[in-house]
Amino acid sequence: METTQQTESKIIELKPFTDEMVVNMGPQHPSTHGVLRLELRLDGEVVREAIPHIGYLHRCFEKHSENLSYPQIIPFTDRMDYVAAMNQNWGFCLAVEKLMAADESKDFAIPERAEYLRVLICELNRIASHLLSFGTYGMDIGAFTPFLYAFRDRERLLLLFEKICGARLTYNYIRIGGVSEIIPMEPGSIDEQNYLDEIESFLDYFEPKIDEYNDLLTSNSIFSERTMGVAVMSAEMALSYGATGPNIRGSGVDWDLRRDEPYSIYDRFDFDVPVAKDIPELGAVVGDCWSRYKVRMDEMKESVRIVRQILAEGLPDGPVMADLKAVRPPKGEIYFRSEAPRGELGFYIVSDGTPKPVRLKGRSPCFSALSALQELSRGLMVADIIAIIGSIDIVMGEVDR
Amino acid sequence: MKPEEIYKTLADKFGESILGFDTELAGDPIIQIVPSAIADVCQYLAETDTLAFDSLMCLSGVDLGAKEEELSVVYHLYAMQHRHSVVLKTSMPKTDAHLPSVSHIWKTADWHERETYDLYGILFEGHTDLRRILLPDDWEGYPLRKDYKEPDFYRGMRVPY
Amino acid sequence: MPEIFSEGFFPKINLQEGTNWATDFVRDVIIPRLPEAVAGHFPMELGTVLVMLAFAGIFVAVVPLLPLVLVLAERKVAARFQNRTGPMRVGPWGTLQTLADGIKLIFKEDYIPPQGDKLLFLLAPYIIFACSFAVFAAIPFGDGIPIPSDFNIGIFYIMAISSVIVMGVIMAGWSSNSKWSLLGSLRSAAQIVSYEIPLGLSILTVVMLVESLGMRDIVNSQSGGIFTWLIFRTPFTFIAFFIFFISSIAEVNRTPFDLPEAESEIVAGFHTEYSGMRFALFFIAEYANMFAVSAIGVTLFLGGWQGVLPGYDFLGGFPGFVIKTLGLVFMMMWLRWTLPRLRVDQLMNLCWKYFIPISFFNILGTGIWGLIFEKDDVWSIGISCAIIYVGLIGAYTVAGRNLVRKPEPQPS
Amino acid sequence: MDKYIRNIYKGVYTVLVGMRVTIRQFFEPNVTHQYPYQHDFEKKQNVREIPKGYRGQLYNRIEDCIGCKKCELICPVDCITITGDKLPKGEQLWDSMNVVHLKDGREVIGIIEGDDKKIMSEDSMTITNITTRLGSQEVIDRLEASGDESRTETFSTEEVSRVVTRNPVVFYLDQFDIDMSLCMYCGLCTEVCPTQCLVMKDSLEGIEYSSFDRTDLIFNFDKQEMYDKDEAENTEAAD
Repeated sequence: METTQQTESKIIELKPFTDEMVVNMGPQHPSTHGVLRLELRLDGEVVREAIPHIGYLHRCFEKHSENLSYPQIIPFTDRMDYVAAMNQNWGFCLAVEKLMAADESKDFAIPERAEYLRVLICELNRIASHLLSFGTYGMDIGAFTPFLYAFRDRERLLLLFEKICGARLTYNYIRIGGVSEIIPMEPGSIDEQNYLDEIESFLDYFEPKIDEYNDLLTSNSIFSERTMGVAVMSAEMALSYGATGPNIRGSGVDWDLRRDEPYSIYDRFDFDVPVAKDIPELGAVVGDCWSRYKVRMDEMKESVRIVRQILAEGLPDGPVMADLKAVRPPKGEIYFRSEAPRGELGFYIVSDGTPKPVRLKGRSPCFSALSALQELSRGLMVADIIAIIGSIDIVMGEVDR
Repeated sequence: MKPEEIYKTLADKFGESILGFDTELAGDPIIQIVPSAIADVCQYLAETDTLAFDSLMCLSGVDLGAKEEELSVVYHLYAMQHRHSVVLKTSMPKTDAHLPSVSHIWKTADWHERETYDLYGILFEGHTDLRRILLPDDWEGYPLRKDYKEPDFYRGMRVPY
Repeated sequence: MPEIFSEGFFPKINLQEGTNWATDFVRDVIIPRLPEAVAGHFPMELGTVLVMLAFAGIFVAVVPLLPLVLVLAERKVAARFQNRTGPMRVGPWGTLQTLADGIKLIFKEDYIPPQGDKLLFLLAPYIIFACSFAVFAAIPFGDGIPIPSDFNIGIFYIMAISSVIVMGVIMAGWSSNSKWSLLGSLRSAAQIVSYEIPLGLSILTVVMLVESLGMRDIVNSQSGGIFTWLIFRTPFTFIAFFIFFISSIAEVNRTPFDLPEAESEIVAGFHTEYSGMRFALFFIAEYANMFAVSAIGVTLFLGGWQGVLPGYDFLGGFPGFVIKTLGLVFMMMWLRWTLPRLRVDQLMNLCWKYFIPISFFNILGTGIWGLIFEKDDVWSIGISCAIIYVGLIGAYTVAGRNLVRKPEPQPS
Repeated sequence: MDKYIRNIYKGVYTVLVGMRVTIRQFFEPNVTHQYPYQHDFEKKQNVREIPKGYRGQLYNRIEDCIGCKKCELICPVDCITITGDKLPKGEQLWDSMNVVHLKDGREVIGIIEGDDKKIMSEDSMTITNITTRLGSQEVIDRLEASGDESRTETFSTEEVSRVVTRNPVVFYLDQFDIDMSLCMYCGLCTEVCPTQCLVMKDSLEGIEYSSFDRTDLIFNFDKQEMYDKDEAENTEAAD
C-alpha cells in the first residue's frame, strides 16, 4: 500500500510541464452551428475551459421591434430560430393574443380552423427542426450520410410549407388572430384534401424512416461510445441553467409546456412526453448527450402522432383569421412561453397601448442552454465539445437574436 | 400559490422592501421591489420550500421611455414543483442603475444579466463576469435605452445603413 | 507484333532465378533482339539501370491516375449511398470532374504560412506522396507482371515505407504554424504508430503460414482456389484479415478513424493550411494509400492474382487482382459513409485493448495450428472452413439472441 | 471477459446494421435534380415545381396601382419607395374604367357593360370603349382593322382571370421603386394591397434574378408615359 502511494506521488512529480494552448474555435468552424466562437484552453486534447463568445449574429431584433408594429414584427421572429420559424411566429402571436385578450372591450376568438392549422404546421415544423438536429449531430460526430438523409426528408416538409405559405424557411405564416391567407385554402375543397393527403403520405413514408435512423446512428456503437456518459447535465443543473425543451427532458425532468401548461388546443390531443431514463445495459446516463439526442428522436414520433390525430379529425370549417380591426394591445405587459422545438420560447412584451411595443424581449431556449456549455465542457476532449454543442442543438440566430 | 399570496408572504417577510402589487395593467400581476433587496428576495423565493422557485424563466431590462427617467428589471420566476409563477419588478433611476446580481441563485441569470448590462447599462453587483455579450467589447452606449443615439461611425464603418 | 507478346499479353519473365529481374530482362529480352555486332558489347549494367528507370517511369506515370479514378469513384459511391448523383457537370456523367479539380488545384495559389517553417512545409507533401507511391513498388499485380522491386522481404519493405508517412504528417502539422494542424498531426502520429502494431501482427500470422516475406511467395502459396486463400487457411487468419482491414483503414486515415483530418472537429487536420498543388498531393497520396493497403490485403489474404478456381489466371490474373482490390476499396467507402468517427481515447482503446490482444491470440493460435497440421494439408483447410462457418453461425444465432439486443426505444 | 466479448459483438453487430441501412439506399433512386440544367433523362419526373403563391420577386402592375402607399407603410424593412402627387382639384387622368386581366396575360382596358359586381358570375362579358393606350395592342389592332367604331369585344368569363375597377385617377406616381436587395420576402405588402397589383412572382423568374451589381436589384415600376396628361387628352380628343 505504501509503495503504491510512493509511486503515485513520484508520477505526479515527474509529470512534465505542459503548456496551455488557446485555440479559437469559430466563428467560422464547420460544427459550431453558425457563428459561435469558443475560446478553448487546451491541455493537449483535454479542454480545461471552453468560453463561449456570442453576438456574431446579433441583428438588433429587440431594438427593431420597438420601432415596428406588431404584425411587422412577425417576419423578424422568423429570423430568430430560422430552423423552426413557424414555432417562433406562433410563440410571438400567442403572447400578443394573450395580451390583447386581457382587454375585455374587444373580444376576439381565434377560429377553430386556424388553431388546427397552427398545431398541424407547427408539429410538422418540429419534425423538420428535429430532423435537422439529428442530421447535423450525425455530421458533428462524423457520419455524413445521416445528414443528407435528414435533409432529404426535411425537403419534403419544406415543400409542404412552401405550398401553404409560399416560403421555404421564413414563413411568416402564423399571424396575430389566425394564420395567413396568402394562399387561400377553402374548407373542404380539393386543395385542402390534396394537401392533407400529401401530409399523410409524408407521415407514412417518414415513420419507418425514424427506425431506420435509429439503426443507422442511434444504436451505432461508435455513436453511443461518443455520446453516452459524455457531458452529464443533472436535473438541478439543467433547471438552474434554464435549459428547456429536449435538453431538460434529456436530464430526466418530465416537463413539456404543451402538456403541463396547454396552450392553444394541445389539451385535445393524446401524446406522450419522452423523458430520458438510465439505460445501464447500453451505458446511457440521464443527462448525457445521447439522452438529449434520443429525446429528440422520440419526440418526432410523438409529433407524427399529433399530426395523425389532426388528419383523422380533419380540419374544421370556418375562417382562418379572427375579425381584428387593428392590432393594438392594451397597456400592460405579458410574458408568454410556448414549447418550441428547442425548448421554452418566451416573449416578454411591454405595451403602452400603441400599435408598437415599448419593449419586446425574446427569451430564447438556446441562449440559456448555451450558457451551460462552459460548465459542461470542463475536463472533456475537443471532440466532446462538438458532441455537446450538437446535443444541446443551438441555432445561433436565436442565441444572438 | 397565487401571486397575491406570494406578495403577502414577501410583504410579511421583507416589509418595506416590497413596494407594491400591480394588478391594474393587462397581463400578469407584478410585485414591485426595491432594487437593493432583489437578491435577498430571490434567495428567499428560491430556498423556501413552500415557494421553491427553481427556475428563472426570463430576466429583462425595460426602459419605458424618455419621460420616465427610470430603468426597470423584470424577473419572471417559475416553480416546477408547485407550478406557480411570479413576476418581480424593480426600478431604478437611469443615472445610477445598479442592483444586486442573482446569478448565484440561478445560473441562467449569468448570461441574462450580461445581456441586460450590455443593452441597458444596468450594473449587477456581485456578478462575476459582467462583460458585454452581444455587442463588441468596445461599443459605446447602451442601445436599448430610449435616449440612445446610434453613433455615426464604429471603427471607421458607417453604422446607420 | 513483336515477339515479346507471343506468349501472352505480358512478357513472361523468369523472375525467380535471377538476382535482379532487370538484368534478366536485359539478358533474355533485349540482347537477343539486338544486332549481333552490338549484342556482344552491350553494357549490362547500363541496360539494367535504363530498364529500371523505364519501369519506374511507367509506374510514376500510371499510378497517379489511380487516385483520379478513385476520387471520382468515391464521390459517385458516396452520392449513391446518399441518393444523390454526385458530380455531373464536367464530361459525361461528371467523369472528368477530378481532372478538372486537379487542373484547378495546379493553377491555384500555393500559399505558404509566413510564420511557419517554410522548408518543412514545402517538403512534407513530397514525403507523403513519395512514400505512398513507393509502396506500389512491391505489390504483385499479376502473374508475369514484373514487380519493380521484388525482394524477398517485400511485405517488410511495405511496412517500413508506409510508416515513414507519419513523418510527413508531423512535418506538415508542425510547419503550418496552425493549432488545428498541430492537433491533427499529433493525432495522426499516435494513430498511425499504434495501428502499425496490429497491422504488423496480422501480417505476421500470414508470414508464419507461408514462411516467406516475399509478396510473390505469399501469392503463390494461395494457388489452389478460394479455399486455399490465406483468409480461409486457419480460423485465426480469418480474424486477422478483419483486424488487418480495419487497422489499414486507420492507417490511411479514413472514417471511422479520420481523426487527423476530422473536419467537424479540427477543420482539416494536418493539411488545413495547404492549398493548390500541395494539397492535391496530400489528396492523391490518401487515395493511392487506400488502393495500396487494399492491394496488400488482397495479396496477403485474398489470394492476390489467383483466381477463385485453381489455375484460373486470365491475363496473368491482373483483372482479378484489380477487381478484388476495388472490392476492398468499396468496402472502405461503404464503411466511411456509414459510420461516425471515434474519439482519440476510444481509438487508442480499440487498438490497444482489442486489436493487439486479439492479434497476439491469433499468432499463438496460428503457431499451434502450424504445429498440428502439415503445410498445405487439405484436412487443415477443411477443418478451418468448418470452424469459421460454425463460428459465424454461432455468433449469429446464440450471441444474437443472448448477448446484445438492439436498443429498444425508451419507454416514455 | 463477458463484457469484452459483448463489446466486440455489439460493435460488429451495430456496424453491420448501419451498413445494411446504407446499402439499401444504394439502390434507391435519386432525390436530387440538376439545377439549373435539367437534362432530358430527368425532365420527366424530376423538375422542380414552384407552387402557386410562392413568395418570389416583387412585381407591381403599375396600371392598377392607386398609389395608396399601404405597402410602403407596412414594409418592415422599408424596401419600397413611393413618391407621387395629387392632381390639381377637379382634374383627373381618366374616367372610371375597368381593367380586365385575361388568363393569357393580356390586359384589356375599357368599360364593361352591365354591372361590374356581377360580371364574373355571367358567362361572358362585353367590353366597350377599349382604350388604345395600355390595352392589348393585338386586340386593338384587330378592332381597328374591322372598323368597329365602338371598339367592343366580348370575352367569355373563363378567359378572364380578374377584373379591376378603376376609380377616377387623381393621383400619379413619380417613383415606385422596390429594392429587392433589402426585401425580406415576408409578403406583408402584397396582402395589404387593395387592388392586388403588387404581387410576388411565383415562377422561376421570381427566383432567378441574381445580379452582380446591387443597384441592379432596385426595380422601378413607375411608367411616366401613363401620366402624361397632354397625351391622354390628345388621344381622348382623337377618339
